[in-house]
Amino acid sequence: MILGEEDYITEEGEFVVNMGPQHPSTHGVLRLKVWLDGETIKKVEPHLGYIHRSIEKMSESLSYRQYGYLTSRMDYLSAHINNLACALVVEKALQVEVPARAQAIRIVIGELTRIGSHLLWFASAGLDLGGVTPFFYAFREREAINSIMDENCGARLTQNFMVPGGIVYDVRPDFQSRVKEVLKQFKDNFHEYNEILTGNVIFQNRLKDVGILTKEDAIAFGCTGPTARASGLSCDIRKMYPYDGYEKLQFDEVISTGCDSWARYEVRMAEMLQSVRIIEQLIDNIPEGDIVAKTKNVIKLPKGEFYQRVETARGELGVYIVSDGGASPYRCKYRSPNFANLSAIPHIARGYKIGDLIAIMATIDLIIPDIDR
Amino acid sequence: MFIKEYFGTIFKSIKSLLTGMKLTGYYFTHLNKIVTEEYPDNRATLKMAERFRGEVIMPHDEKNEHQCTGCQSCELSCPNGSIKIITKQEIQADGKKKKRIDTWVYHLDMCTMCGMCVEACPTTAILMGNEFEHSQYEKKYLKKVLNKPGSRLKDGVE
Amino acid sequence: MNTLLSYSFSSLATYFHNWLQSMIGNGILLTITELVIVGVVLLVFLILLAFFLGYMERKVAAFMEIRLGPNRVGPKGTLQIVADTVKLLFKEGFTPDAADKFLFNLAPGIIITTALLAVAPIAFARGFQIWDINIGVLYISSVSSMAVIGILMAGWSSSNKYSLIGAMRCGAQIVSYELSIGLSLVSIVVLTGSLSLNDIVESQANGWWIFKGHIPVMIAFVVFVIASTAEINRAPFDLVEADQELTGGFNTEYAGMKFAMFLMAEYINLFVVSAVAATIFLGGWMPFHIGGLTGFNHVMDYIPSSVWFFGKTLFIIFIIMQFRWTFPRLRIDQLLNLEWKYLLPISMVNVLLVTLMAIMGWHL
Amino acid sequence: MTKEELKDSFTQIFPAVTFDESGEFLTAIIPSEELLPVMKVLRTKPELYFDYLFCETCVDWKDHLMMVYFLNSRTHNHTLVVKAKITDTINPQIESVFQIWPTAELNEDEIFDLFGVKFLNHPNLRRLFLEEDWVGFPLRKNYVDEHMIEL
Amino acid sequence: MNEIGLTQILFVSTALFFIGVYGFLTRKNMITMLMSIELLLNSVNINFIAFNKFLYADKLDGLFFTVFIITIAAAEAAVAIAIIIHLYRKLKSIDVDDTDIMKF
Amino acid sequence: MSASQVIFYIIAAIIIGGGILAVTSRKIFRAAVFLLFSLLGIAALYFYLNYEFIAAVQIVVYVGGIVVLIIFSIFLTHASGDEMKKPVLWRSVFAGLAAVFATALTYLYITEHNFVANSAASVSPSVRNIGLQMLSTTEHGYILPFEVVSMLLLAALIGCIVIAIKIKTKE
Amino acid sequence: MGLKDKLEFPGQIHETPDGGFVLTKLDDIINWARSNSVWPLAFGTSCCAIEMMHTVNAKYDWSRFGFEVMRATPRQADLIIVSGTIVMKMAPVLKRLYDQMPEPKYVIAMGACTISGGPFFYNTYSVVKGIDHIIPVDVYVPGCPPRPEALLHSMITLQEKIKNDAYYRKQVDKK
Amino acid sequence: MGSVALILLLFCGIAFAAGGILISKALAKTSFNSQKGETYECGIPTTGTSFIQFNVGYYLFALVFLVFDVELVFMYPWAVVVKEVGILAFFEILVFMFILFMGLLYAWKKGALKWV
Repeated sequence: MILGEEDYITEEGEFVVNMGPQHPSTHGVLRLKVWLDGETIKKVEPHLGYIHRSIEKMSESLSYRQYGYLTSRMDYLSAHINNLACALVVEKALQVEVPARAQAIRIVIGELTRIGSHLLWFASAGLDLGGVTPFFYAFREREAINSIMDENCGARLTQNFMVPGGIVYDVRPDFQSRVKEVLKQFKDNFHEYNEILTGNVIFQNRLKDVGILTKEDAIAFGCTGPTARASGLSCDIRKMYPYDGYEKLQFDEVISTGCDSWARYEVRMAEMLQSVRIIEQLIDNIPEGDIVAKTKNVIKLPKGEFYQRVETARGELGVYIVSDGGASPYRCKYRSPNFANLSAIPHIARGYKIGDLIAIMATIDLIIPDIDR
Repeated sequence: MFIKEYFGTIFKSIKSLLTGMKLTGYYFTHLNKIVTEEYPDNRATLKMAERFRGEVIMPHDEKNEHQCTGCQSCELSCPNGSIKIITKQEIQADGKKKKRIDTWVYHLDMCTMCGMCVEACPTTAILMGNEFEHSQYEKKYLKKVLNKPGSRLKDGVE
Repeated sequence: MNTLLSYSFSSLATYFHNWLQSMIGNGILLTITELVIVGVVLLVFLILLAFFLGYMERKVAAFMEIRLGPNRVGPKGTLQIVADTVKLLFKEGFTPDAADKFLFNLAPGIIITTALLAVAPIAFARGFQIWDINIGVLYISSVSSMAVIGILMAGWSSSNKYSLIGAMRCGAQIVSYELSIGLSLVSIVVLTGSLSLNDIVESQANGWWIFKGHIPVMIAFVVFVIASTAEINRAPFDLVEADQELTGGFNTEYAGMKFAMFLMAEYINLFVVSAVAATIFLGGWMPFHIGGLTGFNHVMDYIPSSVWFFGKTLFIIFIIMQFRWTFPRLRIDQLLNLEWKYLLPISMVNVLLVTLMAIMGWHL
Repeated sequence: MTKEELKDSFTQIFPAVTFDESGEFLTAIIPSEELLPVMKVLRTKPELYFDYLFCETCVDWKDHLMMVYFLNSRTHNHTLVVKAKITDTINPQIESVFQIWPTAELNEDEIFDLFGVKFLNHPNLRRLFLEEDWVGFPLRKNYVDEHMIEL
Repeated sequence: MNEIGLTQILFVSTALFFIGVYGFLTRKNMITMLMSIELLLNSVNINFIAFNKFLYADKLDGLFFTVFIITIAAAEAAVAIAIIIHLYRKLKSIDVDDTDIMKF
Repeated sequence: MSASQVIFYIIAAIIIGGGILAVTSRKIFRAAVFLLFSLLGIAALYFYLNYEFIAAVQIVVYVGGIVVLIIFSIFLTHASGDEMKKPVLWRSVFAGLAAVFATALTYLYITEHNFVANSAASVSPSVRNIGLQMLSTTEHGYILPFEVVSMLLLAALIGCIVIAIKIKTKE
Repeated sequence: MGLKDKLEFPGQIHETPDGGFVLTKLDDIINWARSNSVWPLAFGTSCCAIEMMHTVNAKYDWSRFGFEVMRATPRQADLIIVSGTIVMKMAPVLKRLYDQMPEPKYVIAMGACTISGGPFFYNTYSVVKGIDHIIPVDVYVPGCPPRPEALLHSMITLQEKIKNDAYYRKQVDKK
Repeated sequence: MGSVALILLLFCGIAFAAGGILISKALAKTSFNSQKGETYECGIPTTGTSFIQFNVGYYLFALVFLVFDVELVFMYPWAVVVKEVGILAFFEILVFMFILFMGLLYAWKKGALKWV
């Protein structure tokens, strides 16, 4: 798919509306400049940088133990998975073997993060489309997941549970029972989400045939994660380039060929259940042993370039580190999934209504600080 | 068949709407399902998770002694410089000069509760506390000195 | 003046009238004093009603959303909405520079006035009605059609793009749904042969229309409830405000008391449409009667008529509130589709059905 | 395609290439002037078919800037890193690959914003993250900002 | 009630009629001209009602004429506005001076 | 002056004042709003004359329909915040004078003319009577106009749509 | 060390200020109303916004205090909870939003980023180091992000501040 | 006379609206700054005036509405007497509504009800 010239032509004196930076549906400080013809969108132009915090620059002055913690402020809903990516790249460079127990715990917490993230997405998608109540039902379960984080990692959102080579401290003894309890609660209540939102005819009509992102477009715009998988593109990093022990686990990559917002919705809903499946496989089989591999106190990476990708709740996060052999990265680039997903929005929103733009943004599920970094 | 489809749509829609209303109706009539914890009223029973990181604290024992040697490894490990340790030279009983902390400045306003300082501390002089009610009208109250006035290093901690 | 009070509480009214006469003496001063007093009472009643509905909405929402809702201001949080109103009253209510100031300030007045005017023909209890106008139903639908002008005015004069879009949506939406409301009302008028709300209530002495009229009236009832929800811009039809899209729609630029008036008008309108629905479909203040069971009917009569009226009205208000807290919002084209492709044809055919039923005497 | 095969086919397209195999992916380094024609072939040639640009960035090596393109083929599932060396650090410029991969539009805006690399034939080159009147390119190593507090 | 007679009401309608005429003559904008026409029609309606009320109280024909005039006014307004919008799209103006497309 | 008279004069003032402002206001949206007031005043006048049905119809059709449509067309065709061009001075002076003189002349004629009221028993303009006469097929029945109205409305509807659709295909 | 022993919990301190009886009463009523009906602006920039959403949710439920009426437009809001980092590009926007709010208005600086730049204090070129450089702040609540209870605590603290406000009394004093 | 009630309610509405606005104007604390009066647009200075021509397809609905609104007006007197007149009234309205229903179908088919 190659864009033509006419896609970028605008006329003088048009009806231009800013959505954001402060707008309830942009989930943060994204600013979309929308050219309208009546209520029909003629063009969307994203204006970014309202939360550009120069994390890449800061990483150049932080040590390899420290630099990861900034990434939990990037995609704060996948904070743990972001940290994991940062730890993995260091481990890859140093060729450290991570203990099996640490790997299992990382995956359990990571998948819990993913469920929590999707729950928040579900809640805010409902909220964006005007349904307030699903928000509260989803947050009830998210709160339970957060309390696990709170008990085991010490923080609810930005856990900082990761060190290169393992995890900071061992989980509490009641970890397994608590996780099972939460999973049971989640599974018991899952039908409520379907009743209040999924099955709702208004909600379905809001999403169906809205924001068509074809497979070719998804590849061309570099979309990843559930957004791309809803376009029929197989791109789950956990399957394609397994890391941290995902290769040993049984789970399905949820793929839909619907290409519209409804497909994106369905993929995310199904992904939550897959995450449950992963956790259920692991939770009773967490091996005993060390939780952290021995690393030097001051980590220095060998000279060279390292790239590691992980599957966050929103797609492929790549950490690209250029090391000059020093104690901090020479250049650190985060290939963020939301940035690529965002670049598809101007293309797929064209021709729809303002209300549809909200639906598209709700189902693509952007986290703005991850875009701006 | 247009008519059949038309009415089929209507019935399906109404059914799906009623399903949703049944759920909200269920919760409306089952008030025991309410999950609200009334925060300021439940302060007496509210218990934070044991690992919850609310602030950095420096425990002092009853003799007003702490365990901080002033090695500054926490200061180094802090990624954003929330910790500032000002040391002084203290003349010991045996006449030797030793480095001791003068003030252990903790910027609560900057602290991100990552816990790296606690990890780095060799003498477990600092811990993460559970306190979270830090709201203040003025920013200056958020800058804290953790070592209590007149406190000294516990014997035997090096 | 006499007709105003003579229907009910008549002894009290007469007593009060006589007392005032003895104080002031006859003449225009008496009339004005009485008018002022009645006006103040009416206004206070409506404001209290709006307060109550606001509180009810928050509590209903909270309970459906598995939380407690306001419970700290006043006993059980009852004063929450009072606090909100007092705060809004003392909040700076300013006018944007770019706005058309005259229209900007006029719009909330128009909206609240039309909301108040629509209350007039509603029968609150047996023989207690502000104005038994003989075209009651038509009057209500005509007065409520004026609200659209207020919203268009508010949205346009704010000089805000979101407001403008909201106003445009409102114009299409309210205007469209008026048709379904009108047709549903007509189908009851066919059965009663009168436009007066009092006559409509009286005609239900042996059973409410929703039971007497079989399926066609039920369809009319459903259509009426849906259309009136849309008419008063409540979710899932609140595209005019549409927080997530238009950050408040037509009232984006309104602050303080002017905004409070929109809120208050919304609740009064909610009350009016629910009261109308309760009156024409559920018998208004008429107790629940079953054809021949005199004993049962007698017991039902012991319950005061105002209780019946408010009970039914609150039931419908609750249903409309439950809509809001259950459903997501429609898109504007779906909203218009719903009206023009579903509700309008259905209610047109339904009117014919009801007519046939009325002429053939098939109803009870 | 394996690394070796990729190497061969790349050399056919552009003989004057230097390879770097120290990393995880095969890395091809080409001069910045030759970027666009090479990239076009990489995108269109059926046995290569790099349809997915999953990361595009720049590294400041003080004396030169290095554009880094991470290419992947969704059909063949092979990955290639193409690096384009820009020697002119005062006024760096390079052809935009926007016409080949639309995702590059925002990425190139970002690189222009933070490194100051001008992309020729870019449809809407603008400062993406910083204000229009921002002075300097922050991710350059020689960037100095008096507001910046060093740790 | 009887203090207000027919003449007062007729004065109102006359005044309204000539206000409409004034507007129709001075305005150049088609929408405002349409608005003036509505005023004219309304003043006629007032007359019908007033005559019905004060002169022919035994009949309802004046009322019916009013109803039908309102109906026709609605139809006329609808079509007129459709035409105005059509012209606007074509000429980007609704000023009567610019709309000389039908002139010979 | 009795209360009834006061009310009448207030209504008359609203009608005429609204009318004058509607034709002189240079902001087109305000002109529409003043037209609205004038129309509401006329509805009030009908209420005052106890013709409630006509009053309600006036509000439903004019306020709820025509004014809304006018406002829509203003949105569609105008940068509606702009002030309109001032009419040419001689034209407005001439038109104004003509209007004033014509009003005076007509009013003079009205006061001179001796209207004779029909002494027959009055019929209440209730909705029931209106309905009965509308549906009757006798001499004073309006059944034919009633049915013809539907044709008129259909014609208007189709006319509007045809004009509108034509535009759409052109674009 | 526990919550229970903390005596200075807001809601327990009540100063009795001087002033005329009527004005005190008026002030009391208005302050009561204002403090119990603080409508926040729907404004979140990053992580702290998630914790703000958690405060809305059923477990913490700030509607108990009457805070739940989140307004999307600053015209109807009383409070900005600045939840998340403010960068240089955002600063004028925040200032504008604050300016566009009608009086009275309050600000809560939530989280380390807003108070002082927090994790983005050093080596960053784009982050505003403390929003008190831009707009006046009423209550600071540290944490990264503060947990929902901490936000609730800060809002109760803000209520306390509003209750002790004396606008009408001061006006008379000036005259 | 019921009109008293109407006037009463009218005055109630006006008094409430005017009173509310005036009280809040008199008593509310005000402040001035240069940005306050500007149009709110998510914190970004708005571009151009908002009183601009706004191109929507809604006006078609308003056109169609007007026609049906007039129809509705004729249905009220009909509905009141339909029981008295009997089956004749039914057929009359059947014809009346059929014709208009054709109009609705025409609009539907022509796509006028398809929102542009």
